[in-house]
Amino acid sequence: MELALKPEDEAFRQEVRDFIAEHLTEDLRTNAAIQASVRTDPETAGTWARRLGEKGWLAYNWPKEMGGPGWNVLQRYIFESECAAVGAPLINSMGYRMIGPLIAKFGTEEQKNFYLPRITRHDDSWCQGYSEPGAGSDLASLQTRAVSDGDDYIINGTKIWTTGAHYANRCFCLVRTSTEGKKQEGITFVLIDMDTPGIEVQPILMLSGDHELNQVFFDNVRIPKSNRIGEENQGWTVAKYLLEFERGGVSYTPGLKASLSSIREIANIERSDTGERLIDEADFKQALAKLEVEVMAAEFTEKKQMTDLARGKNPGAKSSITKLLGSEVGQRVAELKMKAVAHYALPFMPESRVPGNNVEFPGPQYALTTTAAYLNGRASTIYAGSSEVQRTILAKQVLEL
Amino acid sequence: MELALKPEDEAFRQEVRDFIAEHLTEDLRTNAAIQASVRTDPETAGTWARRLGEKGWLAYNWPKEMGGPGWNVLQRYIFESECAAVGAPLINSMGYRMIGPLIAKFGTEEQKNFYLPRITRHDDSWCQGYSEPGAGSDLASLQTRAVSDGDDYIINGTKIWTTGAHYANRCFCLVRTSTEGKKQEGITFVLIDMDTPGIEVQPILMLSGDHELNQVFFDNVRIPKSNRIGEENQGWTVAKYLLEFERGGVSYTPGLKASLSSIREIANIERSDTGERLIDEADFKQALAKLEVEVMAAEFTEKKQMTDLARGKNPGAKSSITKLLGSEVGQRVAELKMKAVAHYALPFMPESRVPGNNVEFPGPQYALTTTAAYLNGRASTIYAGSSEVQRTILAKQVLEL
Amino acid sequence: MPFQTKSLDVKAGKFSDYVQKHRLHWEKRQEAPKEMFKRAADVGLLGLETETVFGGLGASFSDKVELGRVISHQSMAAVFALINSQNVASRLRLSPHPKHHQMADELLNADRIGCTALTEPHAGSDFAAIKTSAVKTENGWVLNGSKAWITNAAYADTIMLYAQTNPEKGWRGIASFVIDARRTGFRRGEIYKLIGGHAIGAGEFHLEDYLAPEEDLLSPPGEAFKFAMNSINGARTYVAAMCVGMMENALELATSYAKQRQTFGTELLSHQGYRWSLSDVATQIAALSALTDKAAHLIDGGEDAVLAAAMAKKMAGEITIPAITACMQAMGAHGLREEHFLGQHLAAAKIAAFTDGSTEMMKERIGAYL
Amino acid sequence: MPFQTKSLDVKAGKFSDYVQKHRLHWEKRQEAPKEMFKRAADVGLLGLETETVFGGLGASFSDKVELGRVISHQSMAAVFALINSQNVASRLRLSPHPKHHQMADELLNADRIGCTALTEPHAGSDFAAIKTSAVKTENGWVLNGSKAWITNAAYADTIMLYAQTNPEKGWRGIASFVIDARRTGFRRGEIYKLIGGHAIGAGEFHLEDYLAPEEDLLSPPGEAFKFAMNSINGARTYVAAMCVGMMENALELATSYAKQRQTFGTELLSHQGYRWSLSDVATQIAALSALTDKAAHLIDGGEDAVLAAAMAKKMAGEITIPAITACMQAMGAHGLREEHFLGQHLAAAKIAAFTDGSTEMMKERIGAYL
Repeated sequence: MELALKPEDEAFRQEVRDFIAEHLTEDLRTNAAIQASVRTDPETAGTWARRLGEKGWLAYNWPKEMGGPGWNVLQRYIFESECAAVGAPLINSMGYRMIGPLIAKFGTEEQKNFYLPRITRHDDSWCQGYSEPGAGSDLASLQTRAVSDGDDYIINGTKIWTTGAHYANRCFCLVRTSTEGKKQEGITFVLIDMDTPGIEVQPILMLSGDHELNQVFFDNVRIPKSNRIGEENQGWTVAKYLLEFERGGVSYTPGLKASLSSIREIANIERSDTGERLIDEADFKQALAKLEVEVMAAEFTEKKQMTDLARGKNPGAKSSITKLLGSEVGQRVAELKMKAVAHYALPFMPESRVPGNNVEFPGPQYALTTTAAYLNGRASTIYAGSSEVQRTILAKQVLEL
Repeated sequence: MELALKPEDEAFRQEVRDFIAEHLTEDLRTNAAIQASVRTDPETAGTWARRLGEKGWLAYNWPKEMGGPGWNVLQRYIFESECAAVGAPLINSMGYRMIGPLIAKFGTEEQKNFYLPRITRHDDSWCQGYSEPGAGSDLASLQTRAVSDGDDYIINGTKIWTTGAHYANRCFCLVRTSTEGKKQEGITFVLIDMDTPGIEVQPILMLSGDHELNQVFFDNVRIPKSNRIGEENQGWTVAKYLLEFERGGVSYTPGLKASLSSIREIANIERSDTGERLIDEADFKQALAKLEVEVMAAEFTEKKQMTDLARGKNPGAKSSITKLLGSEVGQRVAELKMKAVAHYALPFMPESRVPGNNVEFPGPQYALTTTAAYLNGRASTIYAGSSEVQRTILAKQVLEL
Repeated sequence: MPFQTKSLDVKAGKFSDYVQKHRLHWEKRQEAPKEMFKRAADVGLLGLETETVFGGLGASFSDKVELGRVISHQSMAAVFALINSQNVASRLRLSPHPKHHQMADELLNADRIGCTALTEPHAGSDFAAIKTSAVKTENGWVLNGSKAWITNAAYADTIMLYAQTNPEKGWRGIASFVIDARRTGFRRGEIYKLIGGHAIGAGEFHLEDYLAPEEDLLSPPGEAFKFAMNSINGARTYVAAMCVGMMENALELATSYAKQRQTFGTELLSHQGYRWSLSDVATQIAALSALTDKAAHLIDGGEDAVLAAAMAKKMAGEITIPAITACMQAMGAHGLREEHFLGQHLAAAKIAAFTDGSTEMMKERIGAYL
Repeated sequence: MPFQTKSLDVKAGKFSDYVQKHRLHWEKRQEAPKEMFKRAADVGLLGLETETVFGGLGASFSDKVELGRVISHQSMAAVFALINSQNVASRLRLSPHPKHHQMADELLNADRIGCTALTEPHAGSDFAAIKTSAVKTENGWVLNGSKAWITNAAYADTIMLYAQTNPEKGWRGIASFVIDARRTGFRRGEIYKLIGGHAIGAGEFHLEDYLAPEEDLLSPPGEAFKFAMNSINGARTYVAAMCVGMMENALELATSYAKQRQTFGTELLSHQGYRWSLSDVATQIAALSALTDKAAHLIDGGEDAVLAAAMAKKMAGEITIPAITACMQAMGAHGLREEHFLGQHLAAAKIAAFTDGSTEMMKERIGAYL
């Protein structure tokens, strides 16, 4: 199901393949394959990230002037597709995808010089402090306070659903510096070192039993004002840019295509209740063909938007369409994979998905992460702006309702 | 797909079948079969209604004390099923289903003595004057004014989507008698003779090209106050009772079951693109089985509710569930029938659906009304409280959201 | 439908409270909870369908369906295990042999735990293809073979087991036996760890020259298969009702979450989009309830319930997972929290879609009526 | 994608306005509107793909797709008919014979109307099974047979017709001919009345010992079939784009209706439920647009578009009707009014689902890639 590439793109793809073949060692690949989260464990992912960093390919979405490889949209897409196809570890992208572009846009020269090179080498692991118990999709209601104290801020409050906070060493955070005016107007964007005294991280377990999310508590945490990005009370503007970047910048479809191809392989092996190969069963084939079409439609929609992004256009509200398509089609793909592995979806052995374990999963390898990935995937229509928020944005800004 | 009946019910069914066989003459049956509206043409339907009236079976949902046959829930359901199965003309039920029960509950002795016998004999054809251009689902906003003038009201305004107003001789109407207090509080329920001077009826054509809906204009229409049902300004309470009756009292599933059985027959005849009988094609079979289940679920839900009604319980907000299920499953059944007749869904010859015409439809008889019925069926999720209104009622009154 | 059996609502409530308190712990320790049967015995639920003269509740089939629905609010796996044991207790009362009544007494007290053993490692859906053999000798029947995906396999010691007495006869050769796991020749096998289903205690066991005395032949060849086929309509019905229970629970969680959020002054969940989505779930619950009630009613009346049960099972297999995920979505990230048990409901819905005939098999069965 | 051809947007706009003004009338009189071609000629759309040296616009395939989308806002049937005629005009320019160029000139002016004739009464989807025969004689080719479901059959007089020269050779025996309906041996047959599709002018005609001179053989046996198979990817793509156009129109109607209702102070349509439902339609439109753009791009580049076109056609066949009905539902009873043309859009979507390979055939085609 691949469309033809031009020779220079073919050559680029070969270069990527060669690099992956050499540097994505067997142990990294195995550790990545047994995990079902939106990220691989920090050790495996970190190793792979640093190898990419050495090559200059970690911040693969950055232009040259920021210290990235300066790839065009198609090259980025090829890179993502190749990584997805071989099941490379899913790296914590908070650095190169989220905070990096933002520091480049709003940061001081000093901040740029310090952070950007560190991000391209994966010297830090970042987490995002946005949501709070009373401010999820309605982010602007956030209550975590930062009070000015000379050259410092003193921070008190709590953040929730913080992915990877238990191993991140840095956090970018929205905090309230004023309660006057509209609630959007009193917010400031700051960077916090996670080893600053007064920070406590508590785990939140996922449906699948995996630990990925956390609640973070700030108790009189003192940070220097030089850690502020942008002006005081301008944090909402900063964050909004990032939210659109998050919605628009992530490609869902390389991963979805890899999943579909894995479903096709499974359906060639597994048999239906009536004994025929699953791939020959009318219902299953129909469901698979439907998803192939949906993924292809999502792919071209994504590519259109990436072309816009590459031309320097802000995708704006239309990025809601890619988010909706990518995340909702993704859940349907995960559901079909559950159907494909049938009974093997049922065993519950989270230990078998921990690198270096010796717990044997009672089924084929391709069924190992299926259920956990399905359950973890429920979050994809909730984070980075829930489906409901996306629909509301579309209705308001695109349909002007 | 029928479940077993007890002997006494079998006997009742036979009685109904015998009556239908004798009185539903070939011409009535043919005229009914070629029509696709929610009602058959007034002449055909009227003839059949009067034959039922003579037998005492027209107001088949009425208890004996009102002048009905006093059937239990199962008997009514059998009667409806038998009528649907043979494709009996669809009678304008505004009389026996809507205004009759309401006059029995809220009318004066005089009103009861005059109207109820007329309804059981189909002496009148009724229409319903509720919706207005600015007051559809939000009915209470209605603006048609009735001003007191001695023993009369003078009515000015307009009603829209009025089914059958072009042949009805009587109309029951909601009019505004006061603009004080809550908008629900100034409404009065009146009966209007359609030959009263000042009434003008303008047709609204349906998607299918059929004429069933109208807009009705009232220009200084004078009616006696003795035509009022209930007290002045109490019309909302009167109407609310009727709306729930409308939602709860109509059985969707006898008609749906007849449609499904017709689809099965068609699928035994028509061939799919690949040459096999449609009934053997996996996709089609799967879609049909899905609808069989949905219709059966809707049927039992309806029966549960009818049992409640028979025990004198007001179904209340739960009747929204039957309305939602019946109308939405109905649209899916109509869509599958479109799929079953394939190319034959396309010819557009509304004349061929007029009784006594000599226009030959270029396809099998079972395809004649399929498309028009599908198009007309779009209205079923809009009238009698749209699907959106039903969901809102459910959320508010059942889920208490 | 409300319970017909006196005070069964109270018993069900007590047991539900107990399950709610322990269900997360059972999942975490990844073991079937044997103590759950003791509690069920205390409450009096293990004699659900056992006649009152034998100390049971003598409940109707409809009540069994209702119990499945109610307790599935907390854990489908738990009530599935419980019903599996009580099925054996009530079946043994039909036996003329006092030893079986003795066993049934012990099942009521949870001194024994019962299960039905039908599927085998290589005969999933095709019941007639089972390989476990029963050979008649002068000392009784000698049984050999393995059973897989057996509910309560972790602890069951009183097993209603199906075996083939004559492979050439196909389904007509299949008989059922009472197997006492405390006797020699019985070996417990692997116990599966099932996501959302540890309380089911599913697993395998093996019979190795197990000698069953003649009186332990429960249904002779031919009759056993018919009995199993009849009881499967019941199983399909109560599994569908269990799905109703899980959906109801998900809907309750989502609506009470929405109300709570409103109380805190945020309007997030007062949005109409959520309300409509949840209204659709409510509508689907009503429709599936109507189907299960109808099937239960037919079974109570001894009427043909094949179609109604298959329809309920098929609809349950198709709507339960989307309905639960809709409720989760309405709760935002909160829906993903472990303590709400919604992930376990999802997993149990997946188990429900497979057990007692998969959704695909139901399509075939209904298709035969088209 | 915006039009690449200069001022094509203006031409498309002019013709759209014209179609909008007359479309209801055309449906009501239940006849194909011949005058529509005259107007298209005035605007300059009948030479859409004809090279500029021949007085055409020389538009790319992508522009043809875009035109299909834009005018389908008003009437898919109208633009479908128009494109059918211009297809013949541009194809005839490849002929070395001056008479064909003369015909093409007349097609540009709507002095002639073109169509492609492929399907027959008893050979719907199986192209290779066509029965119309062409027998070579010393005076030229003698053709006999009937064609059915032909677009523009009501008025077309310049017909690109497929006929079998040697039934034993199957598809390799099929050739294409230019048929001039003004010559003897051509007889026009029944013109269908199609709901929402009178502007298509679909119908039948018959060839009775029609004599085609040797030069009217357009593609020789073997090549004709390949040409038809290539052009069908194009047809699938622009039909999908026409579905996009109809959905966009329905969405515009629904949103502008909603805004209008807000202006009058009723809050009925400001409800979030409607907004979300319409947002979903917007999302589906975006996804299908991306597919049709991609297929058009591949065709423009001379690349393999079989899969992309089949996918676009399949998705269009599945989402268009539900999307239009969602918009109708959002408009309440107003959506049912004849003047909005939504019923005709629905009917045209049904036609789209059949033409150039049904949705079911697309499934087979995509399935072959799985």
